[in-house]
Amino acid sequence: MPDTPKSLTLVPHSDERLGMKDFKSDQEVRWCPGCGDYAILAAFQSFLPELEVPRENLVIVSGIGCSSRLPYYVNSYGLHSIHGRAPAIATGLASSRQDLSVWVITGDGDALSIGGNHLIHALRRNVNIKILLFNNRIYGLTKGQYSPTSEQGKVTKSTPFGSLDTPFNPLSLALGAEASFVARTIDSDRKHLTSVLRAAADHRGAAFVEIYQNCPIYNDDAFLPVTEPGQREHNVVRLEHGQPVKYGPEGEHGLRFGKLGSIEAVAVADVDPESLLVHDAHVEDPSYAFALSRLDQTDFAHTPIGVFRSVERATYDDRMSEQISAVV
Amino acid sequence: MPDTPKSLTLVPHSDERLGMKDFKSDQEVRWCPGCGDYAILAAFQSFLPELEVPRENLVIVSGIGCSSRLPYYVNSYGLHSIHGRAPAIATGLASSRQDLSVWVITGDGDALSIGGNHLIHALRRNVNIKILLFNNRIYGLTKGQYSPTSEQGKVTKSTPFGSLDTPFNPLSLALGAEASFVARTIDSDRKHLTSVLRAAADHRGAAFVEIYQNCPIYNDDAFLPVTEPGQREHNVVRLEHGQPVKYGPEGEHGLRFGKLGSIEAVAVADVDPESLLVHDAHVEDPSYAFALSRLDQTDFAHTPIGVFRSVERATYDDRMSEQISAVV
Amino acid sequence: MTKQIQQLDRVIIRFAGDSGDGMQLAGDRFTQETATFGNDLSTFPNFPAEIRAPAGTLPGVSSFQLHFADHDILTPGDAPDVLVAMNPAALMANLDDLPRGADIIANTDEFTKRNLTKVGYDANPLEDGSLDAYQLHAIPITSITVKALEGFDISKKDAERAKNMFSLGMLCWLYNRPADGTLRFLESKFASKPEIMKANIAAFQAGWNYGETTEEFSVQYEIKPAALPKGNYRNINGNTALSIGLVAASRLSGLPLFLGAYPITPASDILHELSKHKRFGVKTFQAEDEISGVGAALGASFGGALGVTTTSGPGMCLKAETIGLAAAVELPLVICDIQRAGPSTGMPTKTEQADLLMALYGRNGESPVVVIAPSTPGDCFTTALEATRLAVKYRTPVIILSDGYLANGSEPWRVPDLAELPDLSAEFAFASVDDSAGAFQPFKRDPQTLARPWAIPGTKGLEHRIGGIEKADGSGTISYDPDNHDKMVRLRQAKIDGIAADIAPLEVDDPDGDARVLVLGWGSTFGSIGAAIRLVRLAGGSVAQAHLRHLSPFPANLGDVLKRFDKVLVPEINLGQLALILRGRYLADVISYNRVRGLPFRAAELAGVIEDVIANA
Amino acid sequence: MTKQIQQLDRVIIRFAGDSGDGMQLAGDRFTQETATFGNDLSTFPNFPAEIRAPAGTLPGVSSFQLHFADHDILTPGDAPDVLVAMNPAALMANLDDLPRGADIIANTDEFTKRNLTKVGYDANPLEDGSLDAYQLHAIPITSITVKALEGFDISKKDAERAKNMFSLGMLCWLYNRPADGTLRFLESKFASKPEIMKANIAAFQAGWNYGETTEEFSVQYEIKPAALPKGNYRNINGNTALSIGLVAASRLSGLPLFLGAYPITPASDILHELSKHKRFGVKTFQAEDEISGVGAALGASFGGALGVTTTSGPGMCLKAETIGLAAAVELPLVICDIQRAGPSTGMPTKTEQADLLMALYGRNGESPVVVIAPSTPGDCFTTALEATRLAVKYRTPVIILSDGYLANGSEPWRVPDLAELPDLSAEFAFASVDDSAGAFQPFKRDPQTLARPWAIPGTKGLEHRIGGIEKADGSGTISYDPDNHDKMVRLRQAKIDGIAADIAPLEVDDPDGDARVLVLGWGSTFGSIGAAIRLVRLAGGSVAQAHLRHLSPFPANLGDVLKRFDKVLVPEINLGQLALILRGRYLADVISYNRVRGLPFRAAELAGVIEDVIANA
Ligand SMILES: Cc1ncc(C[n+]2csc(CCOP(=O)(O)OP(=O)(O)O)c2C)c(N)n1
Ligand SMILES: Cc1ncc(C[n+]2csc(CCOP(=O)(O)OP(=O)(O)O)c2C)c(N)n1
Ligand code: SF4
Ligand code: SF4
Ligand SMILES: [Mg+2]
Ligand SMILES: [Mg+2]
Repeated sequence: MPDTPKSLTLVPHSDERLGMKDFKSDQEVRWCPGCGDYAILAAFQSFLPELEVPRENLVIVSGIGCSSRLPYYVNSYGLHSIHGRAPAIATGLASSRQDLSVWVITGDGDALSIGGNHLIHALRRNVNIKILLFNNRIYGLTKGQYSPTSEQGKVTKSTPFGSLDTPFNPLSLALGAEASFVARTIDSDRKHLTSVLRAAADHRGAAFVEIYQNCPIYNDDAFLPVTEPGQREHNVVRLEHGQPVKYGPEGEHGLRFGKLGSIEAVAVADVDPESLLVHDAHVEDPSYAFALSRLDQTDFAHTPIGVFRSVERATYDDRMSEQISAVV
Repeated sequence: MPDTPKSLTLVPHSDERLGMKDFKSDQEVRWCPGCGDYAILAAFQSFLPELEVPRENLVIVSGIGCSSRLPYYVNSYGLHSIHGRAPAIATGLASSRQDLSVWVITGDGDALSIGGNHLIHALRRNVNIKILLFNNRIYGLTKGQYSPTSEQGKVTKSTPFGSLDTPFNPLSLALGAEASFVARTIDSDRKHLTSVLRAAADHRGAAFVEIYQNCPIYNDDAFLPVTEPGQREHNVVRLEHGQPVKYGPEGEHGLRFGKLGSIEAVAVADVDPESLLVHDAHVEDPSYAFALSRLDQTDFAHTPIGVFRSVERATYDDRMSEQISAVV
Repeated sequence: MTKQIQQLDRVIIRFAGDSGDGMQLAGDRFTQETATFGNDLSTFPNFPAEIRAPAGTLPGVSSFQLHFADHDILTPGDAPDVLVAMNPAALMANLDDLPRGADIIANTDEFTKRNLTKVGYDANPLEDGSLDAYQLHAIPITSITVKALEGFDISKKDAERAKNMFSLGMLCWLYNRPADGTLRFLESKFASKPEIMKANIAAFQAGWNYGETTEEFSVQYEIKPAALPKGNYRNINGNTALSIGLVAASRLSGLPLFLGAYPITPASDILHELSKHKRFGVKTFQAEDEISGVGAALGASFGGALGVTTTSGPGMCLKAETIGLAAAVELPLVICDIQRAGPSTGMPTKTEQADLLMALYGRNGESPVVVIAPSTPGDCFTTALEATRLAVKYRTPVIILSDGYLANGSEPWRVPDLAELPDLSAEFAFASVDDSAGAFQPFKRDPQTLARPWAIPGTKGLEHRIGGIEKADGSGTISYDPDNHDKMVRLRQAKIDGIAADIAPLEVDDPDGDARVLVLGWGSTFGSIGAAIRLVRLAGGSVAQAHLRHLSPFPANLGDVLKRFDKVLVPEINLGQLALILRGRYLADVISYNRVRGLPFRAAELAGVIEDVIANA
Repeated sequence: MTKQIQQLDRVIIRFAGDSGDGMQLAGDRFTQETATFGNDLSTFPNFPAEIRAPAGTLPGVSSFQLHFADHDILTPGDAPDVLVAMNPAALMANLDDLPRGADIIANTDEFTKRNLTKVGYDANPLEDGSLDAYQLHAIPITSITVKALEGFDISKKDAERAKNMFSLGMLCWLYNRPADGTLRFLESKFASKPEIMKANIAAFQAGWNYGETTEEFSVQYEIKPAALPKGNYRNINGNTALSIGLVAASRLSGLPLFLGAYPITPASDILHELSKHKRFGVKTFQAEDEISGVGAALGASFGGALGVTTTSGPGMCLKAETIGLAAAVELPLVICDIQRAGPSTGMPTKTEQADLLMALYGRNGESPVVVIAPSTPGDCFTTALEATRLAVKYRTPVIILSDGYLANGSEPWRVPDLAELPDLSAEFAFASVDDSAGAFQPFKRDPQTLARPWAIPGTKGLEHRIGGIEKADGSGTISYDPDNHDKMVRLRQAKIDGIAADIAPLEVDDPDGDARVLVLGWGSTFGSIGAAIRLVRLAGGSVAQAHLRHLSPFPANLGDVLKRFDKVLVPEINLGQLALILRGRYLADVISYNRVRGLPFRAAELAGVIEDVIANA
């Protein structure tokens, strides 16, 4: 990267040229064959050298879950903590050690079920941590109960007659919690995944990244519409700041504001080009990003991925240090 | 009320004519002189007879806080539980006893700090409970620490140099958590407060009501701009379903959608009347209500009160019973 | 060819392979057949915490041990007579447990250079004679299976997957197990994939025929059914027994069952099981966390339901505050802690008894609760009834301490009919207006039980408010009066202590009546202690056994029992938690024996310890 | 008029009134003056949990007791010599504690029919002779104050509010206290409201003059300064001492202090105090809940800070799981539990010692930690240093058990200079590459301390991963090996047990050396036990005293100490929690004495108990 990613301005710069292998630990990876976590781990490990941060200044904190095993596989400092508490632990670490690059690895159960409170508070405080939520819409490690992101009516071990609850939309929840950076990407799209990690690292403050992750064992093909060639071209809406939002094999679809602040999908041909959305990730008011987050509510008919929102806001840890340096 | 409020269709109807005094318990009220809780309690007690529900079928569950003392003062069944857990406890009670009218009384610390996770999950599940959040933007019972709704930079016992965090906007958070009913009202406006309680009772599912509550001891005049005669006329925006949104002493101000889904305040005179907002609490997409909730972010310049959102969605407890009756 | 048939009175077999090899399934099927056949049995599934631990590695080994006999037995056994090793890792991980002369059935296909080195074998043990002390049956199980399934239109992968059915078929032949159950099972399991179904059935039969037709096994074994007391038996594991017990308790008490739970190993299966029982009106709530799970259960109890929550160690920590509230508001609540190896996350799939002190004391202030523990998988049913009885009668939280060994281990269990079970509805009554002369007093206690009235919403005239703040004796209104607090603290304790008069006294098994050493245990160690005692007695030693179901309060006669013996040995899968309390309560100099290995005790090992104690007594 | 001056060696005064009457402030000011004057002193603030309990009611009464003397004293005293009763409720609530002949200063203005009936007086005790046994001073405090402030342009309400300053002035005169401090205090407190400031000062002076000029008080008292060891003293309460102690520990260890805390009575003041100390680089994080507070503290510890969390009972429950994680990953962590009356919410502003067993055992699995308790407000400072020393040296969570009585009670405390304090930085060192031959082993223990290396992020070459899953001894990688688990469970316990060799042995105070009875206490009961012992010895009784600071592990000599005495009495403000452990650990038949009233023991009451024990010894 040309100049230092914004989240790393207080982190030492590494002059050794590190490669992907430098970030592989000696531990045997213990996920099921075909688990989406492998792809995410690989993308993450090959991205890390880009940060040009010494390995010893990188810390990965996780909770409990299949996804939360990731720290064991990255050759950096790591803390595999307890279920749901990683954001709280990372908050203490990041605000007492600004010379570290702190990443939180979590799952949909870890972050949104038991850990929901720590997550929303970490986002509101805007602590300088990067939160990667591996959303497989299921509890993997405990062998397949429904999660807060499972679609309603989901039949699982714990819901043989179908689940009753309306799922969370992780992005809507994060935006409702005053998140300053909110993005979504997909395990199988390495290039896009990497670009989102890059953007997250370049955000000073709490970055929230939802990663669609396939669990072949307990929730296989949960994201087929956005991963399967032939379907994904029609369903995936790639957001790029400053770019008009077009999607579909020939970019024949677009988005525009409908009535009362909701965003609707339209055929580019049918509408006044002026009315089409040009993506702006930097608008202060989260209402826009929120409206975007509602697009894939029901099915995956049009699912935006990329950086929904990225606005600058003083971080909790920076403010904390300022108060101290102000008096000493 | 003409016909049974929707939240009470499974609750027995009371034929005795109950009055406000019937809902007063023999316990001495223990709040500070001038506390906004008195006004809310009075409004609540005088509203309850309207429900025409037998006292014994009314249950009030609260957490811990000054506000959470309320159950002791209402002559019904009451459970003054532990800090932050009322929504969870009420969920068990409401889903196992649909013949009860269950109300949760909570504070900004109780509901949004320690209890944040239970709150957002109760809303997402849409359990048939009515949640009244007394927001005084401070921790009262523990004698004045800042809360998740305190404005940034707030100087309190625990933040002598000013608080660091961006506060939650309770309504934005609730909307991000898939709430089906979201409203806001003010302790001192008895008439409006009552109308909102009425609307909440008429909603089948989780109703989330933020009540601005003044704490004269630790956070006096926190809501002056919307309570003080002379100021409130300019700042309070009353939302009524189906009505054009106008406010200001002569209704000279209105709201309309600005760019990228955000709502802006305008002078009615200056704009095309067509562009002015007509409030619709029933739109499925929460983006509209969310945009409304962002209006008072910074100051109280234009603060909507009333029912932001009220949409019908099957409740958790109804679905639970259906699954059972389906097999028995 | 016909083969000679040899009678055995008991056999221990262990299936071992990769997590992916389907050993748990094979073991479970063999167990079901054995149960139907009528042997007494005891099982011990032992698997890694990972969904799929890395193939071919030691941490990846998953095993299932079954002990079955023509007489009653107490444990899955220490040393397998037969080991099925599907790969080198499985052999290495389990060989130490094998007695000389045991049969080893090894899947030669997996003993490749790569797999061997992966676990550190530099030579192939199947060939280097290192297994000469055993009966080795080296069989290319995978390739035979694949060959046998050539006819089917299924993927090679699926064909290979069927190798566990081949092994199962082989062992079913070897031990003369019926096959119909397994065939029916496969038919329903793969109903949606008929080809796979047929293939698996074929693999099973191939295994059976392999045993029958090849020279590999010269003898076939027969183990006569055990003479168990009359009745309709089913093989059941502890979590299922606990679940059914809770459903029965709900029906016997007339209280609707409400479960609030958050998944956690090894407790999740109770949530899974109970969520099936909608027809009994059971309501299961998968909460956002453990705090919400127990909170919802307490809310349901307040409303007059049988509120239950289930969890394991880490989750228990999170429930502490709410259990304290339940103790303070004195409402019924059943908390099931399926213990696992700790501290912290520990070893989720391994067993331990180290949550006892937390169950007794893990809350702020003086907040006594009832604590009981089942002793066998089947006993989890009875324990659920007892927990419910005490919870509703005394309006108190009751903690059930089961563990991973009971949860997943199974044994034949006589299905009782409701008629013979206690009528729990007779143990309590909701308060009604006439109970209360004048103003209702939510903390006016029953002089007998010291329980306060359970007045549920909907009851006219009993409207009241309760909470976690100290309450005035009787009226229950908030009180900061110093003497009232002291009184309430003692009343809450007295209520729990008083229950000692309402529970079975501790029974001592001392056939000769002259034993000077008592072995006292609690919970899941019942089987291994019992088996050890049998060994000691067989060897002519005289020793008494007693086992505690009630840990708070203790049975009234416990103190006397302890006095009656020169030495009391207390084996626990922790560092001596029960022992500490026994010493503190009764000043009895009990001897602690502790092994905290995440595994049940070995009977032989315990027997040795007991003999030492006897020797020094 | 000049008045006669009478010398006293000690006085106990109690200010009592409505929560709104400013009694805490008056008491606190009097205390500060007394501290400056140089008496030894001990205070006991006692107030309701409500911010403003209902005016004129018994639950609404707030009192402040101060015991000061010309010699060293140990407690706030049992029986006040002077009671200031601002209303009938205050009189009724406190009268029982008064010895005959005590002075009662009553604010007649508040003894109205309405206020009298509110608390159930049917006659006015100031007039019906029921107080004849006391020295009654019936003074219309409110009206005099209002009158005295007529000149000021303030509301009647504000004028009335100043009545506490009038009372304070009166007592300051009566006991010859300096006034400058109070005047300076009022000037700064009301700096923004000059008129109110002047009025309060005037009220204070009016009270002073009232004492001097009226006939009300015939004598004025003088209590000479106490001969305390040389040094610079300040009056300090337990929470402040603990806070300063933590700041000192941070500087002495060279570790930045990070506090993660969620407010809760009576612990909140530590958060408040520490949040002021930005200049020492102290970082305070008001978390969203207790779990986050301790989690953040642990995260900071992982990063090489002195991670601290503060709470009280209900919050402790919520921290259990994370404390277990800290014990499993073996990182330093200081947890302060300022105990309050439980169970559940209990009585938040009242004191208790009932969290001991939770601190010792309130986590899943075998998760031993260090537990220590301060004995006086000032001792909270020392305890903070000791907690830090053990936490950083042994990489372990350390729980400090303070309580509401220590937290709010105060005593004169000699301010140490850093030079005389232990150099904590010498107790530990962060791991650096050269420590580790070959690959870094995060669980390779120091043979001496059994502590594992504390390798903090940023240290090149020591990158490692740790977590709550069981770890292989040495390498620290995930391990489910049965024997490794048993070994690790024992190692974690051995590490904590080993600390016994590194702490001060238990000291026994037995002046005559012939005592056959030992009184053994822990924590905040030190003062009342000590005072009781003095009474007993004054009466010629011979008794020994010992007080435990370390509760896990116990001092190495504890067992021997217990053996040396015929009888050991263990007074606790719980139902006998320490006693249970002493009996369990040492089979010592100790005698429990328990009063769980939310208040400290009365010395006289304890003395009686001790004498009974001696009599039966
Ligand atoms: C306190 C506590 N409660 C419950 C568990 C059991 N548990 C472990 S992981 C998990 C959920 C995992 O789901 P998710 O976070 O989505 O991770 P995934 O395995 O799907 O990657 C649960 C319930 C635990 N370890 N600790
Ligand atoms: C587990 C636990 N943690 C902390 C507390 C202390 N506490 C009681 S109420 C409260 C916050 C009150 O604030 P809020 O919910 O806004 O209620 P308010 O008093 O302002 O009405 C806190 C921190 C507690 N009682 N229990
Ligand atoms: S269970 Fe699912 S998420 Fe977990 S490792 Fe296996 S495939 Fe991945
Ligand atoms: S502290 Fe504030 S919120 Fe609490 S009772 Fe007093 S005025 Fe009301
Ligand atoms: Mg998941
Ligand atoms: Mg508040």
